[in-house]
Amino acid sequence: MPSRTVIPFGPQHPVFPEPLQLTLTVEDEKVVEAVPSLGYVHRGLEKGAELNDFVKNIYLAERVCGICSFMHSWTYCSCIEELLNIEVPPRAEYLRLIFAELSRVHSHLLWLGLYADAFGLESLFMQCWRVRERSLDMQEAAGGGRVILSACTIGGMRRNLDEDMRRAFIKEVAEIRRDFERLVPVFLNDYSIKKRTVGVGVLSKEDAQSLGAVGPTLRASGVRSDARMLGYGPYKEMDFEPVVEEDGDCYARGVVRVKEVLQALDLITRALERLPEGEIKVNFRGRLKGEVFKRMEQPRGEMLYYVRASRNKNLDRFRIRTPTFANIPPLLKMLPGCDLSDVPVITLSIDPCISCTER
Amino acid sequence: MTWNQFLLVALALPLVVALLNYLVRLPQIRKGSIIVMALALIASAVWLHTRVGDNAVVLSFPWADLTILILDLAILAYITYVGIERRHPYIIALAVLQLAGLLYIELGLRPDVSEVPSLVIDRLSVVMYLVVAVIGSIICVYALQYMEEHDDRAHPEERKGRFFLWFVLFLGIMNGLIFANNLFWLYFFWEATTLCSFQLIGHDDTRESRDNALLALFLNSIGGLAMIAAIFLLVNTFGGAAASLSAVVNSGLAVLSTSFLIALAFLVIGGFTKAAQLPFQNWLLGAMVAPTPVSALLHSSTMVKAGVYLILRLAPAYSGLPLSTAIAIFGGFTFLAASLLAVADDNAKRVLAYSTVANLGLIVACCGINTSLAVNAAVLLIVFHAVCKALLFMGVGVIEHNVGSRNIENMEGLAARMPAMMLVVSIGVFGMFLPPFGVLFAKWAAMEASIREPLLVALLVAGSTLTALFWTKWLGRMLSTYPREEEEVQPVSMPGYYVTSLGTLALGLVLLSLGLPAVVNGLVLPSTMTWYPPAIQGMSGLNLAAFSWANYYNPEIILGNAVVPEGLFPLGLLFIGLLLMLVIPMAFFEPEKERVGDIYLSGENLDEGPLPLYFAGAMESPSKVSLGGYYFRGVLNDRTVLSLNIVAAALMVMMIGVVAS
Amino acid sequence: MFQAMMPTVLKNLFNRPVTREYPYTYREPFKSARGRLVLDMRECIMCTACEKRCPAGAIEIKRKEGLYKFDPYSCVVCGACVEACPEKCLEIDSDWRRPVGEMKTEVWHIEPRRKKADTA
Amino acid sequence: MSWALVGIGVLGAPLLGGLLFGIDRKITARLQGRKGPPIVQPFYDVIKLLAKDSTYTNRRQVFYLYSHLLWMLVALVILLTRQDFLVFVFALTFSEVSLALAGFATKSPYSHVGSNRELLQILASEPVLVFMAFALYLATGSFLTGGVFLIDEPLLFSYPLLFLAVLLVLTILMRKSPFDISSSAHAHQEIVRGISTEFSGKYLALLEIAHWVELIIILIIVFLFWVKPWWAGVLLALGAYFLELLIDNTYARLKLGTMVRTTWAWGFGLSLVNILYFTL
Amino acid sequence: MNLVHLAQAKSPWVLHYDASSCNGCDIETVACLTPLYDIERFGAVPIGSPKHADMLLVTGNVNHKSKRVLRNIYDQMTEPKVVVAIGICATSSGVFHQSYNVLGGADQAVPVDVYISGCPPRPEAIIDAIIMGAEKLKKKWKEEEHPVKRSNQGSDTERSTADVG
Ligand code: SF4
Ligand code: SF4
Ligand code: SF4
Ligand code: SF4
Ligand code: SF4
Ligand code: SF4
Ligand code: SF4
Repeated sequence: MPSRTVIPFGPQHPVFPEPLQLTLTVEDEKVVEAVPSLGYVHRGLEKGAELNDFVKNIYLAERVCGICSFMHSWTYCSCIEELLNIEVPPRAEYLRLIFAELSRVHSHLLWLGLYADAFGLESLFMQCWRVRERSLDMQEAAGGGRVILSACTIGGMRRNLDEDMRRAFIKEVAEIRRDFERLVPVFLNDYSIKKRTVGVGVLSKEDAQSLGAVGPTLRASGVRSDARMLGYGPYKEMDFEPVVEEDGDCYARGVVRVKEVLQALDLITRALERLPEGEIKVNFRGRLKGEVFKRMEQPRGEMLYYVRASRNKNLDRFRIRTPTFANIPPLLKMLPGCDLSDVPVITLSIDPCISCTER
Repeated sequence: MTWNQFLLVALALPLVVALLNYLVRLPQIRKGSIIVMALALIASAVWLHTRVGDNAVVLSFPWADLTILILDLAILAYITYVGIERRHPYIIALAVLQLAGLLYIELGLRPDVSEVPSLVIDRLSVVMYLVVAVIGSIICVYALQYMEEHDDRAHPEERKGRFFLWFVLFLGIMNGLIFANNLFWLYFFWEATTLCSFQLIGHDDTRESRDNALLALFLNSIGGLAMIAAIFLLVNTFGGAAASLSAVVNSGLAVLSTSFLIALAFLVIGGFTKAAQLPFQNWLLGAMVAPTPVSALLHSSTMVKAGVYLILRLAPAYSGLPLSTAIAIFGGFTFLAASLLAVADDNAKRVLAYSTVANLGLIVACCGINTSLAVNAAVLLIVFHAVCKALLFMGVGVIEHNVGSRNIENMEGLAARMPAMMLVVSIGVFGMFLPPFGVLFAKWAAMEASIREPLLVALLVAGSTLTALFWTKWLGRMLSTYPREEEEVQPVSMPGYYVTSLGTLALGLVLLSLGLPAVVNGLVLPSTMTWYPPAIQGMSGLNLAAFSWANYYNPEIILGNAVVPEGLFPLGLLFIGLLLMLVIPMAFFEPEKERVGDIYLSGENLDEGPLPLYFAGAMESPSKVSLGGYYFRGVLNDRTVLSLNIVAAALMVMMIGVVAS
Repeated sequence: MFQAMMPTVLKNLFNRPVTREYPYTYREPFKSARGRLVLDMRECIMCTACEKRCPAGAIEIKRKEGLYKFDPYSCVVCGACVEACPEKCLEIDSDWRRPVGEMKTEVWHIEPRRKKADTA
Repeated sequence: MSWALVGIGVLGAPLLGGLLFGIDRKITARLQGRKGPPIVQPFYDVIKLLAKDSTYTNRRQVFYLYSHLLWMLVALVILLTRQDFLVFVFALTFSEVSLALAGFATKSPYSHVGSNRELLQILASEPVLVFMAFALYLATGSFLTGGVFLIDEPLLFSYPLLFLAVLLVLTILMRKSPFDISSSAHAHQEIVRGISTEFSGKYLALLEIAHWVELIIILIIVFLFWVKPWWAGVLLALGAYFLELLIDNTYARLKLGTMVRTTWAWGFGLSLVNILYFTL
Repeated sequence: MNLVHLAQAKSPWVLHYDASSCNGCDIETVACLTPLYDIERFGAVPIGSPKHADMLLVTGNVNHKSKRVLRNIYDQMTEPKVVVAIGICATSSGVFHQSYNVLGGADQAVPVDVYISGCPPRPEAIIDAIIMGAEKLKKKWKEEEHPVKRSNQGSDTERSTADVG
């Protein structure tokens, strides 16, 4: 009988910033079985939201996740806007896009750092986070918060961008790009990183589709799918083209995100340059009634919001399907057969975000 | 005591005790007779040690030559019978060939062996006799208790009688083997050990044990045939006077004829089969099915040691020849290959067996290096390996009876259940590969001597690191206990026979290592002095003789002040280390004042209370932490074994090729 | 590239570290940063608009007793109350709250006063 | 050398090692663009750990941990007194084996995996050190470390390839990336902190001190490649040390299998080629 | 034992556990390690095993599942140890106060020594908290026992408009 080791990998574990448990069964160091256990960060947010006034829920939605916080508030607000038939001013929509893509930049940089840490290259982690601080400063200067902005509200935005700041932002984005481009070759070409990621955790195109992967995880397996292609908000004016890689391994997932950072920086610059003049917020009134279903692309992939209301102030039902939730089955497909040392790399390669998964 | 009396004790006493036990199956008689015999053998060993000086004692018993021949034929006839009964064509063929060869030599060539001394007792024989008599006796005492617990289904008393018949006989035959000089005598004892081991391996009479006994018989018959071939070549070329071990050894380079060299190679190959070198290792691994005392005996002091003893004894004969280098490489390869295979095995006895093969390989390599240092290292290895392996096998036997398994994985946490066994096994394991114990000293000497052959260096380096891997892995499994396991588990108590035998050996190992200089100067150096006098040290001028007691424990040398040019094993310093290792934790560790902490399970421990080592897994279900050793089965599997065997076989063919050319 | 990281680390070694030496140096937060909520209750008319809008339940008003409780350790500094307050009693400051060993609630006893509407 | 000098060596080595670790952390920080901790930080850490409460999971764990430190010191003494290099390697191995046993002694999956990895690290690193002993003999005619002080030409000149192999295994001994697989200075490991996961308080301090001694031992090994003039060797050692830091900060941690394969193929290969070349 | 005190204040090894946060606080805590903030200046290094840690950084609300984990980690830390609650979720429960699965702040599971507000707190604030926690560490050294404070009811600061105005 081969001798097997059972390791409780998490919830408290240095490679996972968030609690997640994988019960790993390994033979020598080959993973034979991985059983996930979730629920450590379940807060009952959706139910809590149903108790609230729908305006307060903006703040709750922002705190589904501290990383792509802005995108949650945008999605939530646009759901309510659709229910109330509000036409959001174009400047507000552009600002939203800028903040959303800024979130993507900081989220991907954060992830690239954690990913570097997972394969033991601490100095790269430091550099990624160092670049990321610039994007956080932009968020704070314009939005008021480093990670949770509270900038989006129903009917538009709470914060505007004055002309000086707009120009400064264009310059700042260029500098982020310059700093980041120094790190790009490391992710793309470094010998030791390739050694750790190429061919590790391969997810075939068929598996990715049938198991319902989303976001960079899906796109790295060669599927051209991105909710931004739907053209919500100003994306329809941006000639958006998703980043797609073919190999489906950890390396490809890293490359997709590296390229998406560059793409997001482009989108921000373009949006800043085209930023229309005008109002940033419209007042609204009316009763909440009906149901709405929204898809938006978060850094980690496509997210679904479902809101139903019939009671004026409160929501009847509030449901979120988050990208990590969709990416866990593909993860469990990738783990068996890998080495123990690959577990952090593979797990992080889907960019797990537990707080939104468990809400 | 006279020599005849001594021989009565060494050879006849075991025979008598064996027969007594077979015929009278009373436990009291068994215990009494065997203990008396053990004491007598040990006493005779001490007597022998004091009696034999630098000059060998030569004893002739020409009147017994015919008896020996008849017994030889009887054994061969019996083996043929076994082959026929068990339908094993190879055994039949080998036995018949030997029979034919022997008859042809006796009747066709009619050698005149009257001038050949039957027995020669020199210092090397003394060392071997000490090993066989002392360790063998201790194993006998151990076996008394072990066989009480051993599961013999039907007719337990009869089976025990049969067991002790062969077991004790084995000792007596081994004693004969190490004294034999006349090649016909040697051949007889050689075949008799084969027979004894065949009977003992098959003792349990299960299908598996019968098959493995047959395998042992088959592979050892190859050795027997090689020996007959060697005798034939010698007698055919040089006449009857050449059928003498001492003549073969002493003729040295004087008779550089091809047939002499080929005969030498055949004798060495005979030694390889007994010493279970690759590709013949399988019989020794199969022999693991036998009751543990048999394994202990086979591994430590009898069977396999007979093989290396012969190769060692012949060392001066092939000194300086290409054959010597070939033997060294072959031994080094076996050392590496067996260590590698030991890593992949989870059966404790098989791991021990592989380790034996590896160490025998090292001894063979030393013989092949053939310098004073190397040959002395070989003798030292024979002594210390015997002590360690006897200790380890006996320890594993006790563990197996208590745990009910030989699997290393099942020995997990043994430290809590059987603390005394843990100590004994730890000493045995440490003795095998850690400073300052004797085996490591010998390995050190062997490595320093191996500098002559860079290729051999590589083999030894690789092999010795692997050694550390599998020993530590095993020890680690036994040490692994959960917090508070000791308080919760009732330690197992130990019968007196075990305490005596294991305790003596463990203590003996420590004392022998502590007194290494005495062992080196008193036993080892004299045993090789005849052929390797200290004045003509090998290429490496490293002089073991310089390492006296005074040197080892001299503070000046410990401090590195004295100029010793070649190498120095700072035994004193290492023993200080060992002592401190025992003292310091005791001095600084206050278990009462500190907290026993639960182990870290990522925050999901459930192990307070009745569920040690459980954690909350998926859906809050209690899941157990289990640990498994690493066996690298992905890399080391049957195909590895096969390819290693092929390489070994190729090396052996090349060896003969080297000789013939 | 074999070691793509090398230029970056060497550059770092020979440049000054980028570490902001907080707490030895202090970098002003951005003006718009939401650091903490500061209360100036002199103008408060106890209208409870702030309490109703607070998503974190950090404000508790007991009109009858004239009690206004604010728990800074529940406030998520969202600014909803600031936007709601008709009297501009509440303000968001860009500086942040310092850590404490014990959490304390701010309790204001508000003198009963007439509402602004009445004065007008 | 007298007992007093040996005593100074045994006490001084950990202090020097601790200081070097402090410098290591400072340089690492600077390589990452950070300011980093004060240079005496390792001493703060160890003093704090010594003062902290400790827990143990069983007695044997404690026993083998002491044994780890002790045999590390024995190895140091052997090296300092210029004795047999092969015996030094054995003592060092004993020390590492003790550490692995201390890890095995707890039934913790993390320590267990860590200990197994430690064993493979021994497997990967020991051969090259043994080869170095042979190289010493071939160059000086003696297995004693003292021999290198008697020859005029630095060992480095005759054994450049072996030196490379030694550098390769230094990464393992120093527990630096890419081979910091059994327990690393950085916490973010798949096996938490490997062997040391279950040590706390003063036991962790013992381990830290053993690492300090190990560092000094490692630097002495490098030093042996160029002992005359002595400052050349010191420079060589410090250079190698700095090189390891650079490598640590530019390499991802490689996997177990890669480590064993690399060190056996390259470490073994380079050493053997060099030794064969030297003997011919 | 001044040296010991100095060492204790200078070497807080931190263990971070996310009891159920939104990640905002976690990433700000991690940001403290990075070049711009670099808490290693104060000897603080992130550590994986609770047995090595001096300081437990808790982010997020305590919920039914994380309570046990948090308690377990805390128990495995050896004395002296301090707990720092980072962010509104960990001090009280912020916006999640009405969720059914949220029990409250970190002090629902373990005694908390330092609270830092903010949603999320800035890295500078977290640095403040870690320094404060490190100072508390040396005070705790060899204290006999740690009474488990289970309530977060400190005395209220009473203020009145009259005082200010
Ligand atoms: S709702 Fe989902 S998480 Fe909850 S118990 Fe059912 S299956 Fe499990
Ligand atoms: S809730 Fe929907 S997605 Fe989840 S298990 Fe049920 S059917 Fe499947
Ligand atoms: S994935 Fe989830 S937990 Fe992670 S940052 Fe996004 S929302 Fe937060
Ligand atoms: S995908 Fe992740 S980052 Fe985005 S909203 Fe969800 S949890 Fe937050
Ligand atoms: S800032 Fe937001 S959380 Fe704080 S008191 Fe005002 S409304 Fe409540
Ligand atoms: S909203 Fe303003 S005026 Fe009204 S109660 Fe609150 S603080 Fe007072
Ligand atoms: S305090 Fe705010 S940022 Fe921190 S975890 Fe809670 S909601 Fe997220």
